[in-house]
Amino acid sequence: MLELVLKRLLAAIPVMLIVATVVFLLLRLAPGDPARVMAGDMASEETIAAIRAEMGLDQSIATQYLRWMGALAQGDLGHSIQSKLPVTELIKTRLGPTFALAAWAIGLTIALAIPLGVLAAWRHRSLADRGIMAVAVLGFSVPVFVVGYVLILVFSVKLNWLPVQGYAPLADGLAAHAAHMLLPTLTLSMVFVALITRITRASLLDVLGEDFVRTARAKGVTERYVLFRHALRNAAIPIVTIVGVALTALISGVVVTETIFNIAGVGRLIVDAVLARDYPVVQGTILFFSFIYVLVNLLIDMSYVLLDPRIRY
Amino acid sequence: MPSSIAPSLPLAAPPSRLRQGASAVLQDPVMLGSLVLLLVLVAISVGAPLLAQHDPAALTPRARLQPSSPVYWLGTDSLGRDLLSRVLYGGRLSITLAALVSLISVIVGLAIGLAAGYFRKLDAPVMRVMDGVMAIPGLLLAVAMVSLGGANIATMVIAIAIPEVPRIARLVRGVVLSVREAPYVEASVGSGTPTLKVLWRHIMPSTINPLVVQATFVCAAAILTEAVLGFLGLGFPPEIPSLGTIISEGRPFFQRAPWIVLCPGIFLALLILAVNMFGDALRDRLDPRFSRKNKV
Amino acid sequence: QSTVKIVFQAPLRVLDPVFTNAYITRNHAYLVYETLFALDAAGKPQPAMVESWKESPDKLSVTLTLRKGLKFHDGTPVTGEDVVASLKRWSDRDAVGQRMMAATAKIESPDAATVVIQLKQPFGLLFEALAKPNLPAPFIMPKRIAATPVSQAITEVVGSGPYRFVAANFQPGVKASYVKFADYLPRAEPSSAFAGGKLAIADRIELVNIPDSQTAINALRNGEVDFVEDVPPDLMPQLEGAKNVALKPYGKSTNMFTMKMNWLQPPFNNVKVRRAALAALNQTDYLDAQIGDAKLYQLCGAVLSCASPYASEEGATQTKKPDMARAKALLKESGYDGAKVVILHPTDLATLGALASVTAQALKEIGMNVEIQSMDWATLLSRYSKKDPVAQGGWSIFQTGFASLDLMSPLTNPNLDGRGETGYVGWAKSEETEKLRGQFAEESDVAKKKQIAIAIQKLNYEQVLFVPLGSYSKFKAYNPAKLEGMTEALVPLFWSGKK
Amino acid sequence: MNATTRPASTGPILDIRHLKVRLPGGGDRRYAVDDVSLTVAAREIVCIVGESGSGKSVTSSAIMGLLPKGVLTLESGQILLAGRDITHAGLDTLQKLRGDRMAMVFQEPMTALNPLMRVGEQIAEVFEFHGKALERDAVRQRVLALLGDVRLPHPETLQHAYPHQLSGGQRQRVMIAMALAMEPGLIIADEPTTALDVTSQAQVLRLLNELRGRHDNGVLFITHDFDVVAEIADRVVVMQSGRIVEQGTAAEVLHHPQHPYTRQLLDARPRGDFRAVALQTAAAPALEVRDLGMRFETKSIFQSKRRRVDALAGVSLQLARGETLGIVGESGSGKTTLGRCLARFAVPTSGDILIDGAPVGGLTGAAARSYCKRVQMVFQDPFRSFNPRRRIGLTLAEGPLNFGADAAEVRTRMLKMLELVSMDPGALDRFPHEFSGGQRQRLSIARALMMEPEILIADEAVSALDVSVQAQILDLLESIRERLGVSMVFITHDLRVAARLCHRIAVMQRGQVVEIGPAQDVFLRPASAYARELVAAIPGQAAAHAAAAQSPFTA
Ligand SMILES: Nc1ncnc2c1ncn2[C@@H]1O[C@H](COP(=O)(O)OP(=O)(O)OP(=O)(O)O)[C@@H](O)[C@H]1O
Ligand SMILES: Nc1ncnc2c1ncn2[C@@H]1O[C@H](COP(=O)(O)OP(=O)(O)OP(=O)(O)O)[C@@H](O)[C@H]1O
Ligand SMILES: [Mg+2]
Ligand SMILES: [Mg+2]
Ligand code: NI
Repeated sequence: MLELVLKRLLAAIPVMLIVATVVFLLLRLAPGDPARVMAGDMASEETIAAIRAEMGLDQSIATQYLRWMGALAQGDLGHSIQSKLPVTELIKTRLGPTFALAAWAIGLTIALAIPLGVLAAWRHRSLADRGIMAVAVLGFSVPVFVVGYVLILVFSVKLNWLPVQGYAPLADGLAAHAAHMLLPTLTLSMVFVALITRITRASLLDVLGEDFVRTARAKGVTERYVLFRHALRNAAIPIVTIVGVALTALISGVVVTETIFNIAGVGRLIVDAVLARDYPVVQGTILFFSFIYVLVNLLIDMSYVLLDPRIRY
Repeated sequence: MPSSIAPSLPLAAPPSRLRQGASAVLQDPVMLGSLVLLLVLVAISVGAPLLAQHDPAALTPRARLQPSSPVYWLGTDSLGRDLLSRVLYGGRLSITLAALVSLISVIVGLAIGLAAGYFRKLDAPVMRVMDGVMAIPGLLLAVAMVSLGGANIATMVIAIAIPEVPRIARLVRGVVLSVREAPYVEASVGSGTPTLKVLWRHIMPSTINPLVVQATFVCAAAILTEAVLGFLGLGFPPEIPSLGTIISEGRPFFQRAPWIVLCPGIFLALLILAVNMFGDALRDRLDPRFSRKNKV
Repeated sequence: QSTVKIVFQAPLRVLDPVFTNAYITRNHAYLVYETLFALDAAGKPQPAMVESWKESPDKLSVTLTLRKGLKFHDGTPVTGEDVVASLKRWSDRDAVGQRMMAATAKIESPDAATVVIQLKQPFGLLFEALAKPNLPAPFIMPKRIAATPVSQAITEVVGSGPYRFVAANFQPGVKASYVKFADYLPRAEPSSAFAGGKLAIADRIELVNIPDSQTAINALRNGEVDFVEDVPPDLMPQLEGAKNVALKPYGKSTNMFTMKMNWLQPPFNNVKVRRAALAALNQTDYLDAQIGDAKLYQLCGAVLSCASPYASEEGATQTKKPDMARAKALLKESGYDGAKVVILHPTDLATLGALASVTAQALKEIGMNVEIQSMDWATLLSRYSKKDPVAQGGWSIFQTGFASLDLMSPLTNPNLDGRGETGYVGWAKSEETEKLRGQFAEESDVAKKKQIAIAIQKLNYEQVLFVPLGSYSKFKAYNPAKLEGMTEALVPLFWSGKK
Repeated sequence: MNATTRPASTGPILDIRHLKVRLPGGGDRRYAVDDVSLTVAAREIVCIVGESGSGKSVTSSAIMGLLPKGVLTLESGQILLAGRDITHAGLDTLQKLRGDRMAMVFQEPMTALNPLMRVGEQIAEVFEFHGKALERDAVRQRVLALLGDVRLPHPETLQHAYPHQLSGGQRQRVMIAMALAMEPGLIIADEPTTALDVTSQAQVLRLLNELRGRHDNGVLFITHDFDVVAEIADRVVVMQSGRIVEQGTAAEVLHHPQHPYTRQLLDARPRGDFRAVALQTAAAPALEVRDLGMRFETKSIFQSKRRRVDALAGVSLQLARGETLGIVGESGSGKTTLGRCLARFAVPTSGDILIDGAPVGGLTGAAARSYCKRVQMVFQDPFRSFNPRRRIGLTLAEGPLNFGADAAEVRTRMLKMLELVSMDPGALDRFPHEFSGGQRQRLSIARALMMEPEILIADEAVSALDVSVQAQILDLLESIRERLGVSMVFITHDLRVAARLCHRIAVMQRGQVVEIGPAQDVFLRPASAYARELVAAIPGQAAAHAAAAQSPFTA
């Protein structure tokens, strides 16, 4: 296992290099010029040229790439073009809110989706099953920004129970933190609850027909244990995969939630940076993401081995 | 005495898959219902040019945000465009988008996932590349692609499909890992089945269940991702309405003119509902352990 | 300790008010910096950091004496050296500044309290230039900072204004905070727009960026923030009747939509096609589509915006019902051959989203071959600087919005730039216009200035350098309990005139 | 189990009255179980024998209330457990009874164990639900004791193994241990010894016997092995096509059968005669195994949970062309592993396998494919060797079609094969889970034969078949061997079957071949201690003692 972890972490390096290169190229392919974005729409061409020279953007792409890689090799992600702050610093300050949001959302998702999915599979084709599935379908057919908007309208503006926007770190107290997180979490997790409920149901249905489930029942194991101990674990691989994938989708997909609820997280950081062509920030953030993804996927793969002793790599 | 217990099944040749499929659809009310709904939605979208009484791009700024009226059946949007026509055309675009995105991402993801899961040597390199691809945000792709290819459907499809591919590949690979050692796979290999066929016949079917769920999700996600791109300002150009852009454009008017969000929203929900119900019914059909249940 | 939380329309990232002309940086700069002179509510320059000034009889030498006791936020006193360095940096960048420098022999500081400006030729706009309210503005900062080359954005914020920037709390694009500057000495005069006494309205100002306007409005209604800079017209109905929220325009015609055509490429390199297009346009459509509420917008054909003292409707046709027949005839006469018209459409700026569609519809109606190309603003900015034909990534029509402040003077109004390829995008080449602008700069008589302005406007509609697409009033919304009595100006200013 | 908690009842432990279980459309017949009535009294062992597919397993599932929902439906009849009607008992009631008052050993232990749970945990689970008072330590002790009772080697490490790491017989014994855990009033054992070697089998039978002596258990024992019946049955029930055709005391049924089907069955019992005609030893062996070794190491973070098994240790043998080599031996001695290595399903950790003198390990591409065609395996676990999502017809046809056979021809061959293994042609359109255990085993043989292999490796290929079908299949294999010169590796625990079919026999123990030689020598003059033990443990010995003179195998 340890060997697997080490190998994977080593393998992460080329992945991140490739990602870095692709992102670098994509960014240069995308038209747009940080100098122009910064200087505004009335700056003269000479000014723009001067700024570009100042930022080193007038050099050839190859030179820029090599310079960036060189800095990267020393662990330097560079500085934001716009704010001049170190990219690591920017990511660090933005990470907390995003992780909090993702953690809440994943927590809520698992707490809701798995029991619901199990129930739906267990009562296959019953009213409960159909009901849960219908709600799940609705769950992913309503755009996040509409959900968020309606939630704010009801709970914050009309009822005045919860704040409209902003983020309070845990340090501000659990109550404040939870109050700020509740609506964004609901908004963000809806889609994932729907997805994971459905995948749980689908893969559980696959398993419930197996003989060992019958054996468990023959032992007099209660249904709850049959479902959660025997069936769910055998159905776990797709579920875990989707949870992992959802986690990655979630980290990059929080943008809308962060925008609506004005949470200064990494999602927003990257969107803003893309829109402003703040190259070092985009590159750095994506590198960081790819590292996270490698980690998350490593965890998923490790959980495969733990979940299913038959799996070998 | 039920008559269906024929002494034996016809031996001449098993009924063709098509026929089997068709009869399965007709027997299952859920499947039939969802298929009909899906077809109706597709039909009215495909028939948009015939059904729409207005040009979906024609603005009448003075007639903005009007509620339903004999002229504008579903009212107008914030630029005074006919909502009905826009929803119809938008449905067409969104359905195409969803279909293409899910098709492309499922096919590519499935192929990659099968290969990575089955061939031990490929697993590590392929999955690492997938990890990397996953990290590239769709937004950046959209910006880059739009600038390279213009804001058109091909660009959108690719920009939305690319990040979905590794997700599907992962899912498929996970399932493959857990079935590749199954005795029936061994048995098939042992009877000389070429690897591709083993993958296709014995391994791929086990991935169908989660795949159907994921694919219907991708379908919905494609439409919504496009909407989100619209929300962030990277959607289609204004003359090309899509359900997503209609919804995101209508959001500021949700209190004043809720129909702008609701109409495409309902269309979208019905569409996704139909796809999902059909997917669910299909998977029940595909699984022999359930398919025989209701037959007597 | 009173704290005011404000929401500006964009995220604050670039702090340098000379480097960029972004409105958000301007808003930020007004909290922190001051200029030598400042415009009052009537648009007239008044002394701000300057105590008194003397003009030599030939008007070629101006001696400025700084107010006593002025201090920068880092504690150092404001000196003439600082002023000289600041003016120098500003004039490297700003068009008006460049004109001023062109007329200037030298600027020097004989002693700490004095600055002398030696002109080579009369420059009627000297005080207006020193009071220039829009960016790049001649804000005064310490010499060590002003010494930074203008191609490099400064990151250290040290001004002499009523609020001190708290660098430690700055998170680019997220939040910033300002505290009342204890050593600030307000002038004795009553406050009037940018000029006069500035009494900080709060001990602390916290700037939060809320990217979604809807959320900003909701936060204001919920009492989470106290000030929202820009309320989109479509969201205003939500605030009407809301408790503890005041909604107020910055003034009349504070902003304007504009259209630029590309003079270098077909079809708009042909003045007749430009005229035909102009004839097809109709401001009401733009304003209805983009603003919606007729109470909030004004038809305005003035090239210097209707907020300008020189405003006039001379020559404008687009404010009336368009004469499509005439437009078609003009187009025919021009010999238009169906060349493709590419309209640039920014997807991420909702405030401009509808313009492209309206233009496209009008031009299609007269038979032009129109294509809208959508892209994000950053792409658009790079794209619009391309002079190539449309087939090679060029463009035909670019539309945007301006604050009237930027348009009020023929000198600062970039749309009236007639320098051709070296000028503002669209690359209109009009020597007559340039000549008139030169005259305007030198002229100090108001009546004559007005005449020149009207001549410029006429010329504009003849040659179609740009097309004003209508003005509207920008609205701010705030918590009256905290912010009543804020000084009124076209820009949000967080001080009041009296206690 | 505590005697005071058991309701004092004088009536039978199990009483089934007129049970009818409906089959879904497309099945063999309308009712899987048709009007079955039987009783099992306390301290009684009732054996059900009968045709494969006659409804034995369905009857037992019905008792447990475990018929697959919506597929097989209990149409009428009554099931009473210790006098209490449980035909339509609720889930709660059933949960309390299952495992505690009635337990079942399922026919196919391969699929009946949860693949993701260590076997020890699976047994311990029974106590979790029925022996709540038990301390954790006590549970552990009980689990180890149970594993020891069923003669599993090294219970301390074996309890940490996952099912897939165990041999067929080991899994079966785990199943048995699980059923015996609470020493329930009714034990239903569905062919519990099919994968067990005779010594293990004897131990299991002894265990059941003891149990009913200690507690007043009743046992319903499904088997097709008449020696087992003779040894343990008090009463015998004979089933055919879902009906009971005869029942009575063991002595009555075995010695004075009334029904023709019973007589037919008794006649078909393997006699243990050596039928294989000696071979002309050919020059080159078809297959040769040299010093084969296979070691399994299971990894775990905990030292105590690690297991290292030498499933094969230095196995060498040769298979001549047209020869049938029987492999018998202890359960877990590496028989299946050897078979899998021969069929290239497993890669041995040391040693060589040579086909026609060429090493098998290095085969690639076309050579590997042709090897597939020449060597076919019948799996010990037929259920899982069929793709659950494919109809049987497709699975049967797959192999020949792979090698370019004509579809129509394949179809006729399939029909012929089904006939040979006495299955209905309708089977082609059904899915694997819709068959009985024996039916699947026959289908598995049919699949291997469809390929017309040169070498057939049959792993417990006839263990789940009733004797008449078994006899038929053995005849079939014999005729194929004779006609086509097929070489066979025949893995079995049934020594009588081995004797009947094989030229030579290899006896395996703990991964080694302890004895190899002509069938007669091995059985009549066993050289090694283990072989002697094996022969002595053949069930039905007591009854057959007198006749032992000419052959130890005749009942
Ligand atoms: N799930 C099912 N669907 C359809 N038919 C079934 C199903 N399970 C069993 N059958 C059929 O029911 C009949 C009885 O099966 P059962 O398993 O009871 O046989 P059995 O007596 O146990 O045979 P064997 O000795 O081969 O195990 C068989 O014809 C079988 O094909
Ligand atoms: N995948 C595996 N991992 C670990 N151990 C294994 C594995 N497969 C088999 N074994 C062990 O190898 C030994 C031999 O197993 P094998 O299946 O060859 O026995 P067998 O002779 O076929 O027994 P049976 O008659 O019970 O089927 C057993 O002790 C078993 O526990
Ligand atoms: Mg059976
Ligand atoms: Mg075995
Ligand atoms: Ni007891």
